[in-house]
Amino acid sequence: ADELTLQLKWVTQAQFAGYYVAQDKGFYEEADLDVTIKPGGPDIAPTQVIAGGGADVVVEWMPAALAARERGLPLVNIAQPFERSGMMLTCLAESGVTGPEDFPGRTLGVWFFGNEYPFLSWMSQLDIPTEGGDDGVTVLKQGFNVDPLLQKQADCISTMTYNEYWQVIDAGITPEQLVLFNYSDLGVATLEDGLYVLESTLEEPGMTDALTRFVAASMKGWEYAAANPEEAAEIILENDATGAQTMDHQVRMMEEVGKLLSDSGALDPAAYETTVSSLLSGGSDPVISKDPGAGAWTHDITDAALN
Amino acid sequence: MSWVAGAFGFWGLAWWINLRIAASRQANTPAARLAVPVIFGVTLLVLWEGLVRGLNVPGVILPPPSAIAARIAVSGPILWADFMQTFVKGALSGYVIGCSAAFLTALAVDRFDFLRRGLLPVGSFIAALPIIGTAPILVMWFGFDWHSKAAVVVVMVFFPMLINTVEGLRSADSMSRDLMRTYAATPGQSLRKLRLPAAMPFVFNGLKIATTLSLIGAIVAEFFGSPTVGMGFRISTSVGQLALDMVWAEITVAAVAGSLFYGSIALIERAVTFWHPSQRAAN
Amino acid sequence: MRQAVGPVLAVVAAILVIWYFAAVWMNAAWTQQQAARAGTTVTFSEIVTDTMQQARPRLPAPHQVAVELWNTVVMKKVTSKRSLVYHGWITLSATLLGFGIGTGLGILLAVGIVHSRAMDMSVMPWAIASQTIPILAIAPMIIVVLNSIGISGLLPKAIISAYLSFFPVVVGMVAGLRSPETAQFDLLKTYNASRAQVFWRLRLPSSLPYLFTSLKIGIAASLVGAIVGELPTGAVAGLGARLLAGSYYGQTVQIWSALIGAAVLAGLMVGLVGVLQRVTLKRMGLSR
Amino acid sequence: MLSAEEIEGFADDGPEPTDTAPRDVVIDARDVELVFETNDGPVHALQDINLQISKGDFVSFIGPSGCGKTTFLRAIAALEQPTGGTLTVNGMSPDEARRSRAYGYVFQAAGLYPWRTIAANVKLPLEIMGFDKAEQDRRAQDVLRLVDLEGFERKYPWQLSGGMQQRASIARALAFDADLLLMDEPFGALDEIVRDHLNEQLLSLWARTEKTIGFVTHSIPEAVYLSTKIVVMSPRPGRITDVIDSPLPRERPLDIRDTPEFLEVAHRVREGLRAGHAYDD
Amino acid sequence: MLSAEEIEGFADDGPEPTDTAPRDVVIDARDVELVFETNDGPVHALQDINLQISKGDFVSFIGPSGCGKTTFLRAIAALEQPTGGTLTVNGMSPDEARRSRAYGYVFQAAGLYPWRTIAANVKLPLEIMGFDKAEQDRRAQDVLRLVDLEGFERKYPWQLSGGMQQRASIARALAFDADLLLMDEPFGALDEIVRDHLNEQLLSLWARTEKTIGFVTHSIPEAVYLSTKIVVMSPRPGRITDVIDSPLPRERPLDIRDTPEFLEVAHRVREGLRAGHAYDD
Ligand SMILES: Nc1ncnc2c1ncn2[C@@H]1O[C@H](COP(=O)(O)OP(=O)(O)OP(=O)(O)O)[C@@H](O)[C@H]1O
Ligand SMILES: Nc1ncnc2c1ncn2[C@@H]1O[C@H](COP(=O)(O)OP(=O)(O)OP(=O)(O)O)[C@@H](O)[C@H]1O
Ligand SMILES: Cc1ncc(C[n+]2csc(CCO)c2C)c(N)n1
Ligand SMILES: [Mg+2]
Ligand SMILES: [Mg+2]
Repeated sequence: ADELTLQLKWVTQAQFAGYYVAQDKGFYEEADLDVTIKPGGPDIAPTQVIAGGGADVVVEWMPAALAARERGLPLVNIAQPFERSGMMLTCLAESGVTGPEDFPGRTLGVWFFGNEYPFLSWMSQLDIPTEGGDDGVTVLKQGFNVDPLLQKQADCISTMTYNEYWQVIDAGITPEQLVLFNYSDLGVATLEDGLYVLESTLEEPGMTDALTRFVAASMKGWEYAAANPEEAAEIILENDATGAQTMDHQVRMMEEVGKLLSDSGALDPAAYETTVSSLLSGGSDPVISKDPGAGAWTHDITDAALN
Repeated sequence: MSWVAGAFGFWGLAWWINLRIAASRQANTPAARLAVPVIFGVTLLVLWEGLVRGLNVPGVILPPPSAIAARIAVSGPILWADFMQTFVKGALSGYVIGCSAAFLTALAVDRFDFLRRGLLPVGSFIAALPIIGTAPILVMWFGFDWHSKAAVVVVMVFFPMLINTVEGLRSADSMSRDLMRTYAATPGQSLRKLRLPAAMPFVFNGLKIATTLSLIGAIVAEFFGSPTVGMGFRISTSVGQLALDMVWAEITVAAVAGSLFYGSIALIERAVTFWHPSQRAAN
Repeated sequence: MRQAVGPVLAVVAAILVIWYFAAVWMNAAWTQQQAARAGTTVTFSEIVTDTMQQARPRLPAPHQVAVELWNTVVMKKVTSKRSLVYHGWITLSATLLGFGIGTGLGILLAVGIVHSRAMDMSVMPWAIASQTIPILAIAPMIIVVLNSIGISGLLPKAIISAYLSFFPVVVGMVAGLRSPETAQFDLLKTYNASRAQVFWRLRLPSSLPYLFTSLKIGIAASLVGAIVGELPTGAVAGLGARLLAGSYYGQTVQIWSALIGAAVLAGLMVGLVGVLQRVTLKRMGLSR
Repeated sequence: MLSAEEIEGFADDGPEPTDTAPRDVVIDARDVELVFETNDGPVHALQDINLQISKGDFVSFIGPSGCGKTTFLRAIAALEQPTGGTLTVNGMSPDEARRSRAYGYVFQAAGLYPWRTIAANVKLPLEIMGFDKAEQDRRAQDVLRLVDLEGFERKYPWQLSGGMQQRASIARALAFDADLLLMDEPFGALDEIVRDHLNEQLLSLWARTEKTIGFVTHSIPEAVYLSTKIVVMSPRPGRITDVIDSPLPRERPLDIRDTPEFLEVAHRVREGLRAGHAYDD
Repeated sequence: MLSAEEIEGFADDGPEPTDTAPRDVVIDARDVELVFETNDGPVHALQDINLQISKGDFVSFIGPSGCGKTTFLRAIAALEQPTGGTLTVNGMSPDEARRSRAYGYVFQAAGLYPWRTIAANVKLPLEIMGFDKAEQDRRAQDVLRLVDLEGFERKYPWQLSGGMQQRASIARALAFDADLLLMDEPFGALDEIVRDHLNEQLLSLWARTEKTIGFVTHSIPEAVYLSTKIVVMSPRPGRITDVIDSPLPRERPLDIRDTPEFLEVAHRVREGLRAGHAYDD
C-alpha cells in the first residue's frame, strides 16, 4: 500500500469528517492506501509541517497556502472539497450593529494566523481603517473561542457556521439576538479547507496515482459523512484523543459542514480567481503581491479521480 | 558543502580565540567580557548561516541570519511598537508586580510558621499553572490588552521568586541568628539586618530566572488573544503567513531585550551581594 | 508532614471561601445580561444560585470543578480518554523525561560554566538568550525538525519540557557551585586536589541547598513545558490537550479541572523533591 | 589548697547549695543539666551544675576543651534550653532576661556579617537598640579605638586578619552597655601584648561600670588576673569540679601576677584542670 | 641579646642576605612584598620579607595581630601571590610545590566541612591523595587518638566544641605525611594542659620525622619551647623585625621552660614584640 500522511488544519472534529470516515470505513484501504491523519491545532501551521517533510498532503486555507507559495514553498491545490466558506462575522444585536455602516468605532474580533485576509479585504472594500480611532475599527486578535462576544469584550467576533456560531447559541444567546455577516454572501470569501501538496510531490513517480486514489477515497468519505452525520460524529469521537468532543456538537457540525461541501472536490476556477483578487487587494498590506500563476492549482488529480 | 565546511572551520577558529582570551590576563577586562560572548554568538550565527545555505534548508523552515537581519533593518517601527507593547507594558509590569507579590508573600510565610506550612505547599500549586490554561482565563478576565499579559507574567514568576526568597530567608547560619537573639532583636530587625542581606543571593537567583520567564510569559500570552500589536501577536501571525524572517526578527528582539534585562539584574546583584563568596572571587 | 495538614487545610479553606465570593461576583454580570435579554429582572438570591451553576462561567464555583474532577478522575476508567488520570499520566511521563534531560543538562552546563572561564563568558549569555525565545513560537519548528529526522512521540514534548527546566537549574547550580568559602577552597588547594575532587568533595555538597531549590522550580517548569509541548504535537492527549479543548469549546469548568490536575501534579512533585531534600540533608548531617 | 569556706557554690554530687541565695544574685543555676541528642546517641554537655553569680562578679570558666563552657554560657544567654534543673538570670528565666536585653555576648568565633563593614558591624547592636546616629558613631569609634582597630572602620570582615576579626567582635559586644557580659574565649587569637592590654581595659571597664562578666578562657593567668571567681569544669559529662573565690583585691595592676597569692590561685586552678584531664604524662 | 652570628636571614632595610643559600633551603624568601587592593586603598600586608628556612627547621612566627603572619604562610602555600620579590619552596615556585603536595596546612579557623563527620573530615586529604580504605581508617584513628578525639569520629563538626573542632583540623593536617607543615595558630583555642600535651606530641613527631614546620602562635613560651628559629614580625606594613635562632637543644623536656636560656630567648621575643606595638602603657 502507498503511505500518505495528511496534516489537518485544526483539531479532530467533524470539519474533517470526510478523512476520518474514509479511514474508518476502509475507503483508503480499498484504494490501496495507508493514510496517517495528524490532527492540527492552534500552534500548527500545516504549511510549515509540509515544508519540513512532516506530511504529504495538508488541509489548508487558500490565503495561507498562496502566501506560503509566494514565500517560496510551492504548494499546489489538488482538490477543494469545501466549495463555500463557512466564516462569518457575528455581532450581538444589542451592541447596535446592524450593518457595515455601524462598524466605525467598534471592536471586532478576528482570527489571525493566516485567517485574517477575508476580513481585511472586506474592510478595505468598505474603506474602513483597521487601526482603531473614531472612523476605524479596533481589531482584536481573537483566541480560540467565543468568550470575547459573551463577555462583551468585542462587539463582533469571527465564527464558523459549523462551530463557533453554535457555541454562541449554546451559551444561551438566541439567533434573533445576533447579527451575522457571512463572507460568502459579501463576496469576499476565500476558499477554505483545500488539499495541498508540494510541486515536487506531484513530480514523484507514482505519486499522482496515489493522490488520485486518495482524493477519490476522501470524497467518498465526505459523501458518506454528509449522508450519515450521526455515524460520522461517532467516528470523530472515536478518533478524538482528547476525549473532549461531544456527540451533539459534532452531529450538528457535520450537518453544517455538509452544506459547504462540493460534489466533485474539483476547484472552481472562478472561486479561485475571486480569492486571488480579494487577496491581492487586501488593504494596506496585501497577502500576495502578484498573481500566484497557473501552477498554484491543478485539476489533474480531481479529473482523474472523477473517472 | 563548502558553506558547511567553512562554518565548522570558523567554529574551530573562534573557539580557539575564546579559549585564548579567557585564559589571558585581560580575561577580566570589560572588553574581554564583551568579546567572548560576542565571538561565541557570531560563531553560532556563522554556523547557522553556513548550515542553512549549505544544506539548502528552505527559508520557510529556518531563514538564514542574513535574511533575518535584512528584515530587522526594514521593520524598525513595527518591532519597536511590538517591543513597547509586550516588553515594557506587559512583561515589565508583570515582573514588578509578580516579584514584589512573591517577595511579600515570602516575608509573610517566613514570619508566620503557620503560613509556611500552609501557604508554601499551595504556592507550589501555582507554579504549575501552565500558561496555556491560565492565559485564556486571564485574557477573559483582564481583557485583550497588556493587563492580561502582565497577569500571566505575575502567575509565572510568582513561584520561582517565592521559593527562592523563602529558602534565602532561612539561609542565615545559626551563629548569626544567635547573635540577633542575644540582642533580643525584634523579628523585623532580624529580618532587615540579618535575614534579608543573607537571603540576597537566593533572591537574585529568583529575580534572574524571573526575567526570562516574564518575557516568555508576555509573548506567549499574546497567542491567546491580543490587540494587533505585540511581539507574540506578530510571531503567531507571521507563522500563519510563513513569514519566518519576521518571526525570527521578533525572536531576536526578545533575545536581546531578555539578555539586557537579565544582565541589568545581574549587575545589581553584583553590587548588592558583593560580599558573597560567589561574587568576591571570580572562581 | 503531619503538622502541615492543619495549616494546609486552613489555607485551602480560606481559598475556597474567597473563591466562592469571587465566583458570585464575577459571574453575576452574565446572569444579569441574560435576564436583561429575556426582559426580566433577577433578585439577589437568584443571582447567587445562578452564578453557582452557569455552563460557561467566568469563574466556575469550586463545587462545579469538584464535580467535574470527580467525574473525570474517579468515575472514569483510567484507560479512558475522558479520564483526567489518563491525560495526567501522559503529561507526567513527558514531564519526568523532560525533567531528567533538563536537570541533567542544566547541571552539566553549570559544571562547565563553573570550571571553564571560556564557557562561563560565552555560554551563559546565550543560555539566557535561549530562554527569552518564546517557546510556543519555536516549538512547532522543533517538532517539525525532529519529525523530519524521524523522532516523534514522547521525546519532542520532553525536549520542550527540558528546554524550560534547564535554565533555573543552571542559574541555581552556578550560584551553588560557587558558594563555598574561599577558605574551603584553600584547604583543598593545599592538598592539590584535582578539579574533579574539588567538585565532588566541596562544590557539590555546598551546592545542595541551591540544587534542591532549583529542582523544585525545575520540576514545575518541566510540567509547564510538557503541557506547552503538547500543543504543537497536535494536542492529541495530555493535560495540555484538555486545557486547549476546554478553552476551544469555552468549557471553563473543564479548563479549571485540568488546571487543578496540573497543579496537584506539580504540588506532589515539588513535595517529593522537598522530601528528597530533607532526607538527603539529614543524611549529610546538614539539617539542624 | 584554699580553705573550705572560700568555696562557694561548689558542687560535685555532694551537698545541696544553700537555698537562700546571697545578695543580688544575677545568675542562679540549680542542678542544671543539658543533654544534646545526636545521631550518635545523647551527649551530656552539662550535669548537676549549681552556681550562683552575684552582681559585679567577674567569673571565669576554665576547663578542658569540650567540658561545656560554651554550652553553659549559651544556656545563660537562652541560646540553649537546659534539659533539667532551673536557671534564672536576674530572677527571670534566661529567655525573659534575653528579651530585656540583659547581656552582651562575644562568641567563640567572630561571626561578623560579611555584608557590613567593620564599623557597621559594631553599630549593629546599636541600631537594633535604637541609639541615634551620632551616638552610634561616637560609640563605634570609642570601642574600635579600645580594641586598636582605628583605621579599619571601612574594611570588610574578610579583609581582616583572624585576630582583628576577633577584636571587632569584642568591640561589637562592648558597644552597648549591657550589665551582663558573656565572653567566650574573646582573646584566644590575640598575642600576649594585645591581650594584656585588653585585659587591663576590660578590668577597668568592669571596675568602672560594675558589670557582671562571665568569661571563658584557656589561660590560667588570665583567669586568675581577671576574676573574682574562677569556675573549673571537667568534661564527659560536663560538670563543675571547683569554684575558687579569688583573694586578690579588685584593684589589679599587671604585676600582681608575680605575687604569691596570684601564683597560689593559679596553682590551684592548674591542679583542678589537670584532674579533669585524661593523660598525666 | 644574642650574638650577631646567631641572627640569620635577618633583614630590616639593612644588609642584603647572603646569596649562597645554606644547606637544604626549603623556603627562600627574598624581598617578598604583598599588597592587597581593597575598596579602601591598598594594604601592605608584607614588605621586604627576607628569610631562609632549612630542612628540619621548626620556625615560629610571632607578632601582633594583623602583622602578616597568616599572609606569609598563605604565600608559602601558594594561596596568595606575592606582588614583589621572589619566593621559592624546595627550589620551586610555591605553586609547583603545592602541586607536588609538599605541605600540610592547619588554618587559623578550623574550616571543617559541615556535611562530613569528624572521621570523614580527617580522611578528606587521604581520599584525595588516593590512600586505600584500610590505610585511611588506620591513619584517621591514629591522628584522632593523638588529638584526643577518640569517640567523636561519627559526630558532625557543629556538634563539637570550638577546641575540639580545632583539634580535628590539626588531625586532618597530620593525617598525611607532608614534609612541610604550615600551622596557623593551631593551639589557640586549647587549654594549657591539652596544649602542653600537643606541644610535646608535635615536637616528638618533628624529631622523629625531620619535617620542616612553619608555626604561627601568639604564645611566647610556646614559640620558644617548640622552635629552632623564631621570626618576630611587626605590622603596618608587615615586616620581619627579628629572627632568633634558638640555643636550646633539639631534645626538650617540658621543664626546659624554667631554664635561663629559655627565659632569655623568651625575653628577647617579648622585647621584639613590644617594639612592634603602638601602646606602651
Ligand atoms: N549542637 C550540639 N549538638 C551535639 N553536641 C554538642 C552540641 N554543641 C556542643 N556539643 C557537645 O557538648 C560538649 C560541650 O561542648 P562545649 O562547646 O560547651 O565545650 P567547651 O567547653 O566550650 O569547649 P571548647 O573549650 O573546646 O570550646 C562537647 O562534647 C560537644 O561535643
Ligand atoms: N583578603 C584580604 N584583603 C585585604 N586585606 C587583607 C586580606 N587578608 C588580609 N588582609 C590584611 O593584611 C594584613 C595582614 O593580615 P594577616 O591575616 O596576615 O595577619 P595575621 O598576622 O595573621 O594576624 P592575626 O594574628 O590576627 O591572625 C591585615 O592588615 C589585614 O587587614
Ligand atoms: C490560532 C488560530 N485561530 C483561529 C484559527 C481559525 N480556524 C481555522 S479552522 C478553525 C476551526 C473552526 O471551527 C478555526 C477556528 C486557526 N486555524 N488558528
Ligand atoms: Mg567553647
Ligand atoms: Mg592570622
